[in-house]
Amino acid sequence: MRVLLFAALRDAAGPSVDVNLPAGATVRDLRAELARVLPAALLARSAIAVNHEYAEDARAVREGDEVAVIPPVSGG
Amino acid sequence: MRVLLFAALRDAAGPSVDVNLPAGATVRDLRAELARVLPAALLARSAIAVNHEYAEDARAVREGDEVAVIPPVSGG
Amino acid sequence: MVRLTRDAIDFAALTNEARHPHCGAVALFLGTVRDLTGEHVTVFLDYDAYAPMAEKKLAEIEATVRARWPVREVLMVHRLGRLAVGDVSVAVVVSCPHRAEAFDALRFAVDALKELVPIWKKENGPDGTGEWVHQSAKPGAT
Amino acid sequence: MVRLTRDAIDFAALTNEARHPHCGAVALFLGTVRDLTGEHVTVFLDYDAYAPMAEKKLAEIEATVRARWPVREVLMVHRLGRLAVGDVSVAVVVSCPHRAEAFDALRFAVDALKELVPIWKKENGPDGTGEWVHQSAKPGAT
Repeated sequence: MRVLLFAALRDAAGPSVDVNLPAGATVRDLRAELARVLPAALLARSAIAVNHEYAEDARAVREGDEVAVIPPVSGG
Repeated sequence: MRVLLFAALRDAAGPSVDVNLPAGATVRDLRAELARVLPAALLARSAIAVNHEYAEDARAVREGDEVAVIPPVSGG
Repeated sequence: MVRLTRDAIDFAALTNEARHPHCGAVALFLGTVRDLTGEHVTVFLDYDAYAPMAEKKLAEIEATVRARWPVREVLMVHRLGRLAVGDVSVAVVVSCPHRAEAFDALRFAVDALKELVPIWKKENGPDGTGEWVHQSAKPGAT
Repeated sequence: MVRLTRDAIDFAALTNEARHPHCGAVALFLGTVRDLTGEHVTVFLDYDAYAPMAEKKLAEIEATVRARWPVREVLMVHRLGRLAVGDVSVAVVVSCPHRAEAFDALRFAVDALKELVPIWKKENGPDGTGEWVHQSAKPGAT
């Protein structure tokens, strides 16, 4: 599964990373995989978005979902 | 003493009214005189300004002061 | 800067005047002439002021805003005379380093203006009648 | 109306777009690029967004504002790309019958935008270094 990255995470690891998730995986499982390849401190302060919506840890992640890591925002 | 009027009070009694006040008179005395010539209900809801400042009833009013009746304002 | 004017208010110029490199936040309020107040239809408004006192009160409000918040600019302009529906009657703009200050300062300035500045409006309806608006409480601190 | 743009924001046109005969109050917020953040000097900013989600979140904020307050218009435009000191990065404008609603709606919209919309800025200093700003808490409702 491809996961989109932005801002400092993009500088650290590129515009996206690919992670392998088993069927039935959740956002929590995704975070565990991402922790292997992304800076842990910033990942911990980041949200996960699934299909353009902030997702809780218990949410299922399925093939075909658009998944992104959202570091603390600074628009405005 | 000439007292400036505005808005509905001006429509009722003209741009100013002249009142006679004894030496040592206060805003309270002025109000009593004005009550003879101005609509009482609106006067009661109006402030008195002395030299461009809202004045309390106990304030002295002297010859040479610029005095005005300020009905409820509606700017903005 | 505070001003009474009989000309149309150029709010874009005022807003640009308030912008500053040290300020991340600019907040503008426009009062515009409403066609309806409850059931009451307004065709045009006449604004009158006790001008010297109005200017003094506006300047006092500017000074209070500057004392309470780190504003760079606070600009208040009120129009007088006859205004049509939709016209801008008042513009207030503030600039501050951060947005919370700008929101607080703007709201204070507009509320104080509406409470303290001796300006009155007469609502003129479609039947040719006009009525001065004296809805607020007795003005001033007393 | 919500929009992301790489062009300069015409806040005067947006404000005029929000004006309406039924509305006595128009309130505008401009975010502008500040030259100083504490001791930190900024020469220019780069704004990036997760565009489809940012547009969705902006539209949700507009819908929430419309549900909570009697706004006629709520317009939110955020600029992306490289901005110089003093440039307008964001404009939010609301129009309402009365001012209290306009102030509340504007503040809510701006606060929600800063909290929820996936847009990031990189502060670029005079020494050629740049740093993404990630000061706020974890975004979203979680």
